[in-house]
Amino acid sequence: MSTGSRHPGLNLGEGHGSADERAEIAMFGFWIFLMSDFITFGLVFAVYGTAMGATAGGPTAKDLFEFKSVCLQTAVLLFSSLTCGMVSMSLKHQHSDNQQHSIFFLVFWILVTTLLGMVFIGLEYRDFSTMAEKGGIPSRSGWLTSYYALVGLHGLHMIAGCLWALVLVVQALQFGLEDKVKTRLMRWSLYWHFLDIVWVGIFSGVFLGGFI
Amino acid sequence: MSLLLLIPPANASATFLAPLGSVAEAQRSHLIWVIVLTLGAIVPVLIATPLILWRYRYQNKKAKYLPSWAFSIKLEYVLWGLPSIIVTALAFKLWHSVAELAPYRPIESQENVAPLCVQVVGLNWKWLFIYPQYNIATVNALNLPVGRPVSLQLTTDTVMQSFRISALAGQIYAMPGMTTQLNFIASKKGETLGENTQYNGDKFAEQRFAVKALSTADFQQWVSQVKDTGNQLTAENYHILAKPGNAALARKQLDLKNNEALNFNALPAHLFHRIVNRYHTHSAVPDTAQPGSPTYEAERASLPSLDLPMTNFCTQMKKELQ
Amino acid sequence: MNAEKYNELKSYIMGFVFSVILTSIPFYAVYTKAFSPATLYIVIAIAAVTQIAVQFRFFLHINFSKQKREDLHLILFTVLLLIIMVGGTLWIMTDLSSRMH
Amino acid sequence: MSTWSLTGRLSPDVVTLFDVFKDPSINNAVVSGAASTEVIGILVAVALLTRYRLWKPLWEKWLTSVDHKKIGIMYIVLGLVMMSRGVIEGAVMRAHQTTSLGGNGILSAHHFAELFSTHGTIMIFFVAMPFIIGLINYLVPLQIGARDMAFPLMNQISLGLTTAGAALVMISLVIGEFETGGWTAYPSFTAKAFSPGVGPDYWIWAIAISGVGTLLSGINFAVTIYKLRAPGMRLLYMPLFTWTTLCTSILIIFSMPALTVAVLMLALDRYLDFHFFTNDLGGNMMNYANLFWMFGHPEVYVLILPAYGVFSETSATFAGKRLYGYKSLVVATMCIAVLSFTVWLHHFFTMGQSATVNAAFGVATMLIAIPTGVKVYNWLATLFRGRIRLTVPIIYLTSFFILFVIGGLSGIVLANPTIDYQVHNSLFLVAHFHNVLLPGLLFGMLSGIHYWFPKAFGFRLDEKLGKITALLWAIGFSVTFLPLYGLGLMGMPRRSPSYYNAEFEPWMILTGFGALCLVSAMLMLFATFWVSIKNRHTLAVPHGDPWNGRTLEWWTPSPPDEWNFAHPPQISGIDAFAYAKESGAPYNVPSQYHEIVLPAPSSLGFIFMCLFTLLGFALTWWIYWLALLCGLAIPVVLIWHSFRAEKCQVISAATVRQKDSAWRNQTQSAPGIKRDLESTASNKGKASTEGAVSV
Ligand code: HEO
Ligand code: HEM
Ligand SMILES: [Cu+2]
Repeated sequence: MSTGSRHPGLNLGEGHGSADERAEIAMFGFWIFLMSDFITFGLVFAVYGTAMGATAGGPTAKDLFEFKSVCLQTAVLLFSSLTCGMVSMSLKHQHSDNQQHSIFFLVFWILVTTLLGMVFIGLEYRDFSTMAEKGGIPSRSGWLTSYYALVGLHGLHMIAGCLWALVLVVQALQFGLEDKVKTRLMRWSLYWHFLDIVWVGIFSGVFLGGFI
Repeated sequence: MSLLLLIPPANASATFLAPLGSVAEAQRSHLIWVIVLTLGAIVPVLIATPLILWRYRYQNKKAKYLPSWAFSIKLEYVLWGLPSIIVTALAFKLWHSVAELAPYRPIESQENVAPLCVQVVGLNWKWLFIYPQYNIATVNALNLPVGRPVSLQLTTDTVMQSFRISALAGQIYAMPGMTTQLNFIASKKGETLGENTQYNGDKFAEQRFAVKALSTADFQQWVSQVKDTGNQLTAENYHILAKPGNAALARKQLDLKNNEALNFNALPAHLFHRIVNRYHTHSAVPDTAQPGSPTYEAERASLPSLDLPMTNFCTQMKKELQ
Repeated sequence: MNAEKYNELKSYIMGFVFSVILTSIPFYAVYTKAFSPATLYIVIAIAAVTQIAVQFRFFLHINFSKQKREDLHLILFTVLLLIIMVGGTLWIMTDLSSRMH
Repeated sequence: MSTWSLTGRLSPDVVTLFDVFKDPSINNAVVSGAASTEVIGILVAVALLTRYRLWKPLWEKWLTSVDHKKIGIMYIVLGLVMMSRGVIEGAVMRAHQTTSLGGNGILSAHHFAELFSTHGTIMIFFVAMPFIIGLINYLVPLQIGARDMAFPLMNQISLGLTTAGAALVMISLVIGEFETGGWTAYPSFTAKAFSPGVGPDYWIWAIAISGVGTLLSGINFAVTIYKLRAPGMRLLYMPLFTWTTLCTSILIIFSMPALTVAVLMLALDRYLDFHFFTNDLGGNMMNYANLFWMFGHPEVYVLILPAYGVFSETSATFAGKRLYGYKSLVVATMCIAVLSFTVWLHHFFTMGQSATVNAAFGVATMLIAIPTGVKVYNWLATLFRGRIRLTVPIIYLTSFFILFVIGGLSGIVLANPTIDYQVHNSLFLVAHFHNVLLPGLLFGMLSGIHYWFPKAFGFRLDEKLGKITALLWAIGFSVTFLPLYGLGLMGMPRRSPSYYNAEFEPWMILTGFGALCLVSAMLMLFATFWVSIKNRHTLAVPHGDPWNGRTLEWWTPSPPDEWNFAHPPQISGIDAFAYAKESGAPYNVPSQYHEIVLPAPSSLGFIFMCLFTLLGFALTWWIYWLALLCGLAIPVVLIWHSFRAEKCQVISAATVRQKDSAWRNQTQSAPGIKRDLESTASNKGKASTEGAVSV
């Protein structure tokens, strides 16, 4: 593979040598996986769309959703996208003179991003429990069922993303910036950005749509 | 071989190949059209395959051998063109027939009589037919007057089923809490069979019913006979009827005689709508209250009261010639 | 700071700023009920689609450059299928449910 | 969900082995017979492995291998094992229906329902899929001149997950029961209220787990084809089988999510009291049908496209000619792939939607006939002006031509909603899909196995037995399934445990005989393997090119070295090997060899197989502590693995040189064989340039 034909999107650059070569295949594979996952979200979304009227006399969006909390979650996640960008930046443009230094920045940004992710999960958990208190549990109606499936699916992805990040922090500290750590970090940041994009769909379609 | 089988056997009665009404007849003629058109693209393959194999067999050194011949633009036009033309023709026919034979579309009849309206409830494993215009109901027996359009409205009180009367109309799904429609007309007297085609448990194959297309007079007579001699269909009786089992079991549980027809005359008001609305009461229907569930307990089940919204199908047909 | 690094940093920050704006508009509009419901839906939809495009462009660096376009093709193909599947589902299911009562 | 006991729903009486003693009947004899056959089969296998001390080689050479060729072979073996169960089940159903006029029959209705459900599930997910994925695994890296798949370890995990799914279906034969709602498992019949037993749960976890494996395979194939082609091999130089693989992978990648979503939603309904598809509280079973077929329809093209690929390869090879209309075939394949995402509604034309919706999807369905027709015509044009050798693959191809078009015709018939109102859910439909699945998919796979067998094992399969096998399949198919068209039109519904129309009976008996014929075809297939293994020395083709092949895989010894190609071949057109043979000396020994790095064997796939089988079993039987344990163990194993140093095997340049040059030297000096001696013992795998094929 000649270096002139790198794929667009997140990448490392020629300076990274073999890691850059490996990223070509790994990233493309991961892109495909994400697109498949995109379809998954799309389908759950479509089911949500068909179930919007199926409240079966139970609580509705207006009874259950909390505007402030959704605002906060969105802000947190959006901010984490920026910090995730910083992870890619510190990965790609390492301080050539000081390995320790590079790793420090890298780990710092991963931890900040993960922390924001956890705050998001915490807020979501709080939403779920206040909803449940008001009788908004998944078994109450077709609409709630698909609400929990869609938002919960995103939440589970977020949890996996946080776990993954923590594992990568340990690996970055243990192995330094080995090729495999680099390509994994790149896939992780792709994943993180992707989850934010999905969230844009969710806050628009589910929450803002629900408030109207 | 399969083509030979398309010719209906003399006494095949429960198939649209021996239609009793205009819908099934149109379906049959559409089938023949489609087969003929499609054969236009397929027969060349059936002919060419043996010819080519024989002519260009390895041993035949006389046949032309062009190992690097791999493309011809003229041939390409034919190879893409032929199926495209045939598919265009097929698509054209398809579009028209689908609109024309749509199952929800009411049938127009020459005599301008109001359609016979029948409400169909799929149960495990039998069919309940409600004739709201006459306030009678039957199990596994659908009687119709010849020449009068029939409008069916269907639901089930268990899992999804598919209601089919092949010789008259084909099939449509019936689902709990929902209603579908099927319209047709019988154009000649005769008997045929209807059934469920969507597997729904052990006695699936027994979920069949007799269909009789009668003269108007015979039909009227049958109606009055049911009115006179039928049994009461109370709510309790309905719950027993809804229990999983075939018609024979229902007969036994309702204390009827062995061969007695399951005919009913006094019905709970708006039975059909209450069955549909069973699944729209805004509270969960426990398994024990779901007919068709192995854990169903007839005593626990109830039909919703009438304060739920009702579907309006058939109401406009109520102004019936009683 | 080398030029590439600078450009990338700029990209992330621009993406962030655009996203903040594109998020605020619909949130604000819904919060204040600034428009009629129909208009609100349209505003939300436009803002969402734009924001998704913005994030692809600025966070994931997907663009129309002359490099190999595999990723872009993949994304566009996915979007096509999403439209077919999600659109088809909504079409079929609304048609069905309007005929079931 | 209420019970949290140590053994969940398990109890001694769920074991079906002894049903026949508890309550003797033919039905229970079949139940217990099947269960004990399975148990005895496993015991015999264990005994044989122990007796011949094969555990170690099995583990070291196969189960831990990440070599795409070995993984491919294991997939096909899995498919063959499952096929023997599936075909027998088909025959048992046929036997039942020959006796079930008027209500009874040798089996209980419930057992019959389990049979069509397991048969359909097994045939689609654990026979057809392993066959195509196995063949693809074996071939694609060879055909594009790659060393392995893009993600060899993930490939092994895919196999592990598919096997776990198959294992769950097999376990259900002995412990508990299987689902009874068919391979489509429509709710609300499969909802908790109506099927409270373990059957649907076995189905759910088998499908969900193997589905993940399949998705990973699809990703692997697509990346391999995009990124690992030999230097110079443009997309439009790829062999057609590789093209069909690419399209199949695209279908897998984008359609599997629909299945996963549908199945997991059904699971949520059953386990956590969700209301996706329930009758009450706003559930809607129509959503399930919609989701299922958004997967289900692309799935049938996932199955057929690789078969089309095989036919493209064999028709060119055995006609001794270039493939006619290469680009046309590529375009047609792409058209089929894209169109197949736009037609799913044709599986539920009768659900009640409006005429416009039905007509739109009906027309979209018919459009697929155009590219399919182009393909069929192109294969015929490939044979035209060729020198056709009537070998086993050509017999399969001929049967395909004649029989598949009938299946296509009935597909067109079904694509008309007007007619589908009549024949939906009838035996006409059953005839249609067996008509495309056997002559299309199965014949494609069997001819592929016959064609590439010498590549994989170094010796050819017996031609004569192979021909008998092929003819038996073709005849058996015709007798078994063509009458079903008639029965369907006469009104017999599918999945009928019994029937009441005496006219059906003679036809039922006829198709019963057909099923016997199909069982003997399968036995003959195994006999072909057996006899060929015994005669492997006379049938050996070590030089690697027994059929005068055209594509890269034939440019390797048979079986190929672990590293496939010592040097990645330089490609400058389609049919690279045919070109090389024509333009001189394909077997010249290169002057330089380099060391080769291959991934080391791993036990990860096997561990995953065990963990996922256990997980599925635990979930099915509500043994939640075990499910939790497995559910934790899976990520833990993954993380643990990610901390381990990546291990590689390094093969020295000297070793590579020794093996590769030995093969080249021997082949160079071996006599080339003319095509009329192809099926004789003198065919050692080097083709003479007679009938050389200009490119
Ligand atoms: C490998 C599997 C496979 C393949 C290749 C096909 C191919 C086709 N199928 Fe079939 N199918 C398959 C497997 C199934 N189908 C099913 C069900 C099914 C149904 C639903 C019926 C119902 O439920 O009521 C329809 C409408 C079709 C249509 C078609 C069409 C139009 C094609 C076309 O692709 C065929 C194209 C081929 C043709 C036409 C022959 C060659 C063409 C020539 C020679 C020239 C050109 C022809 C013309 C111009 C007409 N299929 C089911 C049922 C599932 C279930 O319910 O359990 C299965 C498993
Ligand atoms: C080889 C001999 C085979 C025999 C004798 C056979 C027989 C049968 C029978 C009797 C049925 C039930 C029909 C009914 O519903 O009434 C059936 C269903 C089915 N078969 Fe086969 N079959 C065979 C091969 C195959 C193959 C190779 C495949 C797929 C690759 C296959 C796929 C299916 C499927 C998907 C069903 C539908 C199951 C369902 O209803 O859910 N069969 N088969
Ligand atoms: Cu289909």
